[in-house]
Amino acid sequence: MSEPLLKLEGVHTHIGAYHILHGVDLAVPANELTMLLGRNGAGKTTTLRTIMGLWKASQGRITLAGQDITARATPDIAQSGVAYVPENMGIFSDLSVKENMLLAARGARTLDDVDTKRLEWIFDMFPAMKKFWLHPAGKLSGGQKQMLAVSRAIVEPRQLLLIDEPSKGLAPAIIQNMIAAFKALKAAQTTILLVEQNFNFARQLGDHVAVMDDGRVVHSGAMAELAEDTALQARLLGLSLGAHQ
Amino acid sequence: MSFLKDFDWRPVALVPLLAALALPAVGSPSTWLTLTVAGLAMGLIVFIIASGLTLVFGLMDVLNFGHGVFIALGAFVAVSVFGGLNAYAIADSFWLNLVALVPAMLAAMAVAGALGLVFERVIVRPVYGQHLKQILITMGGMIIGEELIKVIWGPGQLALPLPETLRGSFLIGDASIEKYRLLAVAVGLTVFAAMVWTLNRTKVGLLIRAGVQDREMVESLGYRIHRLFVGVFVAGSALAGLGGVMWGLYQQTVLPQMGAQVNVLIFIVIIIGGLGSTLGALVGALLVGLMANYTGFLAPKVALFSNIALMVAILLWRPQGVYPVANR
Amino acid sequence: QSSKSEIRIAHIHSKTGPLEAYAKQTHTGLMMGLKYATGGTMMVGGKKIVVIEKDDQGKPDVGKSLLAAAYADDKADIAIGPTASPVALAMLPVAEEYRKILLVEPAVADSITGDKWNKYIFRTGRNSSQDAAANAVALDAPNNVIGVLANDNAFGRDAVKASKDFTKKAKIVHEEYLPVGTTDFTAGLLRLVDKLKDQPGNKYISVVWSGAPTPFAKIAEMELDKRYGIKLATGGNILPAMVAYKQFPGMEGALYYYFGIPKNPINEHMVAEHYREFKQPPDFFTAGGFSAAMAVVTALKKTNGDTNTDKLIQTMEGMSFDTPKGTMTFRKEDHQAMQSMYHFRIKADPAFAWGVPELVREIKPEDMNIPIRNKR
Amino acid sequence: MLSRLLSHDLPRSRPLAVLLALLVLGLAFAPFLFPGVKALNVAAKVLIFIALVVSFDLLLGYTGIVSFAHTMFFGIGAYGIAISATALGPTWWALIVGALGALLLSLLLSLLIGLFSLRVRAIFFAMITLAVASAFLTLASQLSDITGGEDGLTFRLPELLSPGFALMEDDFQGPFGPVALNGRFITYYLLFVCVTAMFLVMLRIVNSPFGRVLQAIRENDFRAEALGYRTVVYRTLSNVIAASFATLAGCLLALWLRYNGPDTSLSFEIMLDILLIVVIGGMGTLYGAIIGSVVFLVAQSYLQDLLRWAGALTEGVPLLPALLTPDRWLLWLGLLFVLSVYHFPTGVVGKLRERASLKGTKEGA
Amino acid sequence: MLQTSNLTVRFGGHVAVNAVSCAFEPGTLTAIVGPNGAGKTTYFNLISGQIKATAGSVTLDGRELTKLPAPLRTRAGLGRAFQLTNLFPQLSVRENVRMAVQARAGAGLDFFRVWSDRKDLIEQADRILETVALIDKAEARAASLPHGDQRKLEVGILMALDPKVYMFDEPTAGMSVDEVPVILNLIRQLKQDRSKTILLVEHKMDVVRELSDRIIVLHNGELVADGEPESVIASPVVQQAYLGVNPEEAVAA
Ligand SMILES: Nc1ncnc2c1ncn2[C@@H]1O[C@H](COP(=O)(O)OP(=O)(O)OP(=O)(O)O)[C@@H](O)[C@H]1O
Ligand SMILES: Nc1ncnc2c1ncn2[C@@H]1O[C@H](COP(=O)(O)OP(=O)(O)OP(=O)(O)O)[C@@H](O)[C@H]1O
Ligand SMILES: [Mg+2]
Ligand SMILES: [Mg+2]
Repeated sequence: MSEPLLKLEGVHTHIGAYHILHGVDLAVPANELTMLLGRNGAGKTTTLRTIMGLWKASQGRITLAGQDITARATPDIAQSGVAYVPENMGIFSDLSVKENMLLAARGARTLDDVDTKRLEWIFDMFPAMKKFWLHPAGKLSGGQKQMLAVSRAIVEPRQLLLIDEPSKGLAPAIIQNMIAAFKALKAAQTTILLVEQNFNFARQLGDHVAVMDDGRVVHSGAMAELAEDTALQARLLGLSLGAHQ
Repeated sequence: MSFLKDFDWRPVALVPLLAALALPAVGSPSTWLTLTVAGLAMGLIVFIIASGLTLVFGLMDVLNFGHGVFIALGAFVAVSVFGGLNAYAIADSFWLNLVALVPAMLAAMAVAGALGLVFERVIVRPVYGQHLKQILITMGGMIIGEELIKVIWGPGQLALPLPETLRGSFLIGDASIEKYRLLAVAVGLTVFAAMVWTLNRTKVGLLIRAGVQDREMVESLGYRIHRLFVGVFVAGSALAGLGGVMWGLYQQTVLPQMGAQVNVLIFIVIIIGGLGSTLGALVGALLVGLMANYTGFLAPKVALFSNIALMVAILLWRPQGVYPVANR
Repeated sequence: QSSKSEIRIAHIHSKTGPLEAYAKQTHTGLMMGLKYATGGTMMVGGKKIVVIEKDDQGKPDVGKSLLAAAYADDKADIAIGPTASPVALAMLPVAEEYRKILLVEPAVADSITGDKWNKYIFRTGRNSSQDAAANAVALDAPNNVIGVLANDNAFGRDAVKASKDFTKKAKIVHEEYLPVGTTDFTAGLLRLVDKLKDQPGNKYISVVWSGAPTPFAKIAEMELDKRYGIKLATGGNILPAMVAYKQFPGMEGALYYYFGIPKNPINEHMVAEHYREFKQPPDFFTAGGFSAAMAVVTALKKTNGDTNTDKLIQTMEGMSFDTPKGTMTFRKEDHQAMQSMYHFRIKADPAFAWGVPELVREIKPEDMNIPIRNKR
Repeated sequence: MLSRLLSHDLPRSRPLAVLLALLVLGLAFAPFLFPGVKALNVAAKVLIFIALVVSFDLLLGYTGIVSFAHTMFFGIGAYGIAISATALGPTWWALIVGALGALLLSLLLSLLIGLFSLRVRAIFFAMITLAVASAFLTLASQLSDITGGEDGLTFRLPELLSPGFALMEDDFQGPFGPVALNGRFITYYLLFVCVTAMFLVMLRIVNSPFGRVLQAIRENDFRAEALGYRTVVYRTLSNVIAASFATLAGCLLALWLRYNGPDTSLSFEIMLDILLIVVIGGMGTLYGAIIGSVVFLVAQSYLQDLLRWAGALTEGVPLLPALLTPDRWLLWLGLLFVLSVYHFPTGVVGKLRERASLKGTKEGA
Repeated sequence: MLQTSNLTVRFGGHVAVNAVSCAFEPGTLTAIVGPNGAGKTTYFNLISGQIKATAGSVTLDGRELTKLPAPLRTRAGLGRAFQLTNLFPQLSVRENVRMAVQARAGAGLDFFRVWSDRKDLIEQADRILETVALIDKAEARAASLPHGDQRKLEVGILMALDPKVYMFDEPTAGMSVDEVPVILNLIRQLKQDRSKTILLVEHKMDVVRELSDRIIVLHNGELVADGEPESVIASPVVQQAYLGVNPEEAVAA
């Protein structure tokens, strides 16, 4: 296993008076896809937000490509090549789809500066983006907003993607497209940390997996291992696969 | 060009429409011309003082009730600069007058901008996103600012006479066009062009609008929204300072309360314009300027309410102003 | 009740608010006047004069409560003030309730000594009628055609009403009322021009305006004199406001006070003292404050320091006293101080920032037939 | 019993309860505790502002509507009394007619404004009310035949309420000085009773199921609609109730001052004062109105005295006297605006309650 | 019976829902599927009155609802849970549900009683919190709940309204796998009460397959298929446009 691109060591996070993360240890290997699983309230979103600097870790260390980013400001972290798709999608609903994308393309002054191939690739994957290009993003359907949120994260190459539940609300066909896209991104040297509830989706994609419970990582290892071991799944995820695909 | 095709001309057309409707009502063409030019120029001055507020209130969504203090400050700084450069101001050459005028404008913008920086840090920063507190705290800031102006320059009115060559009028037949108003038109259009360029040709405008909706997300995209907001606030304050110079010269007297006096007026302008739209603010300001002059001539009593009636009428037509920018 | 060793005078004025600058002048004048009148001792009839300063902020309700508090809590014997007419009008009944004297200075509304008057009210300041009468003297000639531009409020309308009473020979062809705070005077002026420009005779726009912004600059910018031969006429004002007059050399009108005009020892003293202390000349309202002080001290000297209200009223009715503007007399009927006004002509003197009013003639009280408007 | 009276909405913090009790007792016995015309004036103004601020809190704190037209209703109330007392003379009938007339006008206007509020969004609504309020102010000063214009109206009240009326020949000798038992004294207690009643009624309204819906609408009006609440109706009702209470407060103001003018009841300054009081006290708490009104009005009334004293102390220090003169009291008032927004983000009531609940959780743990 | 006939809405040039006519019987659960942007949520919005139809009508038990605003439709018996969570964020979890209970009880315009005197409403709210397994968090602010719990609360609010027609818009999206059964059981219970009409938008085909009596498919705003679950899922339009499966693969599966 290659040297991890992102590493969390004993990270604690408080939100106001509440202690949410209780010492998260997590290593995200470069150029691979790590799934972060766990039940509601386990602290997955909080972990991503802490990495992004949106919550401040009260203890512990976060390193990105060897550099300590624990105390850095969010824009700095983003500028060192991290893109984030938040759970609530963070769509700028007053802006058009195009303007949303333009802002995500940090290096571009106008859209002419954006790599057209990459745009075409995104349009192929999410045709709705092209169709509603000039529409206010707030008027998109739930799934289309989700597509926009993911599109924004990949409009320019980044070294690390933090993605919070991208599959929710998406039709199966689109999920398939997205799986293909993540695979392509991986091939293009992008590291991905993905929070997911849809285990089926997770299983198809993940190289590695970490499972959280109650503000800690309670299991981490290769995806293949977890995918095989139904007993482990049941223990960690409460998953009785019979009920699901 | 698709830009032209998609462009919504109707609000802009209101301006000539209003002028055209006024012609038969006013009767005499020369009076009408005088009123119209005065109204348009007045509109542009109002636009200059309101332009900073479109940035701060319209785009940044900071209900800045203290904007007026930058206007007053700009005007008072101009009084001081003029005092120092009096020889140039009273010289009988346009260029020498400019030697007094330009530094006065720059100084006013610099001082107002600097105060804007302090204002943003101390007053506005803790209350981003909280309208009510913004109203109170900026109002408090305005009171403090106004009192400090009184401490420095005294509580009374001061004279700010026009530079020599800007006095008087050009006469076209029976109509008169004050020279100063032409200068106001030039400055106003320059400010307008500069703002349109910055907001539409760069990402600044987008970023501010996005930042107001979701600061965290903008930061997550890698932008230092904070610096941007500070910058915009300072720019808005500096524009107010410039507006103060223009307004002060227009009145030829300055008062510590002059900022508070125009508060409601500039709010009306940017509300009509649609909160954050530069073009909207321009249209709003021109409409207000024209309306004030026409009703002032036709029915002075009505003039008292003309701005408000105008605003209500516009909002009944377009509940979010003529060029809505944000869904607020 | 007034056997104390102090005479307490409450000065209630708009120390803060839009009229702050006026109020300051009044207070300076009052203090200078008290000092002058008592020969620097601040004592009358063996009693010390104590001035209690109160700030009505230009608000009638505040003024009203302050006056009550001054009489009741601070045991003031006499109150002086306020700056603004609405405040004064709200105060009048309080003086009556507490049966104490209120010496009005410098609020001008006619009704203070007119229909709202009660016997406890005296006024050293000029009233609107006096202003109007004086200006009429300056402007009321057979061949003159006048358009009036005034504030659209009680002050403006009062003044215009009064000036119509005094304009006998000239013709007033139009009255234009504009709200205080008008920012663009173009429309109003055009209406006036429309009415005036085709009239025969000497055409004037007579301006009665208080508050900023003022219309003077606009009248100059529109070059009405050059284009239509329409001249500006207006009364006096505070010095910063007279800066705009510089653009109208030769303009005539009547004013209440300008430091260079009255020639008497009191004025000379006041001007010298003021220059010494503030490095600038006294202004419009300084003279008013000074006059009020002179009135109070003169009365107290006559009663030998007795502050009994009835006695004071008796003393003050018909009393004459010296002021920077010469001798004034409280008219018995309405307690208005009758005083001189000054017909002036503006000269542009590069040594001064403002247009300098030069005396044409002193208008004596007897030259103005100021009506008695109260219902005594 | 007390809890019922307070609609089970108790202070929920011991220090707060003590503070409130002190203030209420202080107001109840103000004529005896703080003799003197000025002190009584301040106390009466506090009472009037409590009623006014409480009504505004219903709009702002509970319904989430930012309106700048609240002083308009306050002014209507004050003008109602002033105009009818001027026109009909100093009779009780005049007062009743004036109050009813004012209420009726307020009702109509608030209905109109309430309905209009649905067409436009929050900020636009706020700005429109600002404009409408300033138009109303202009109107009041223009209609000088009715309203007395900028001079306002000074009028007389029925004998019982006028200063000349004496309950007893001699002053009552209180422990802190003589108290004149005159018409002013009676008027003060009339105010006290009215304001107490208004406060309790408002407390009941905000704690009723209706009040709860208002809070839900403030949070998420779209959701409230989807639950079957017609936000139009609720918002409008809230507007109407707030306006009526403000009108009544205006009537009380006129009774106390026996004067009314545009600046006295309609100015934007008063609107700001109300806002600040709501924020100092704590939005959406009602109790905040009591604390905020006392703090603010006492500060406003005595700030100049304080500054005179401070200015005398610092004489000789450069610059300070220029800032510490009573003439610059507004500077310090502005500072009060800024600091109270800084330090009491949830108001005094909110702060005390937070502290109490933190203590509660700690003790519980 | 809930019926839409010819229901249409146009946004500018874009027809989001195009002449959809359909009837839903009490006691049945109809799943609505379709690609993203097909118009499912918009269809719900039209039924519950959040947006106004350009054409067509909505009737419930023969009563015409098309002209009614949203709150009145809710009172008429249409209940709705939202796709993007839509709560009273600063109110407590219990208060969120109690608001719904109070709405159902029609007690909103009661000015003079104290809210806590209506103990019955509070108890009812608590019962519902128990069924959605949120009773432990009754005092928490809704905004502080993790996403999954917010989804549960959204469903709880709908339950509290106890409408004739339940409209669920992706109730399980973002809910963790072990919590999903809680919601599914709730829906099953509703089905057992034969009087309720249930509409369900859901992208998880296993859930759809398990719960639904009938599936309708929206595509580009049009109703393109309607019928038994198995046959609809097997139809080529669903396989291709929705599930993104090649026909050959589908046969193989
Ligand atoms: N703003 C907040 N204030 C208080 N507590 C919070 C806040 N945000 C989250 N929490 C708490 O933090 C814990 C972890 O939440 P988090 O959102 O990280 O969970 P999650 O694993 O992402 O869950 P889900 O799968 O439902 O999204 C939860 O118990 C939640 O209640
Ligand atoms: N208010 C609106 N204005 C303009 N277009 C809208 C509006 N609401 C929805 N649309 C458009 O209508 C189409 C249907 O949207 P809808 O939300 O109904 O889709 P959906 O079927 O629910 O999709 P998803 O599965 O992604 O939630 C979308 O293309 C959307 O962009
Ligand atoms: Mg989460
Ligand atoms: Mg949807």
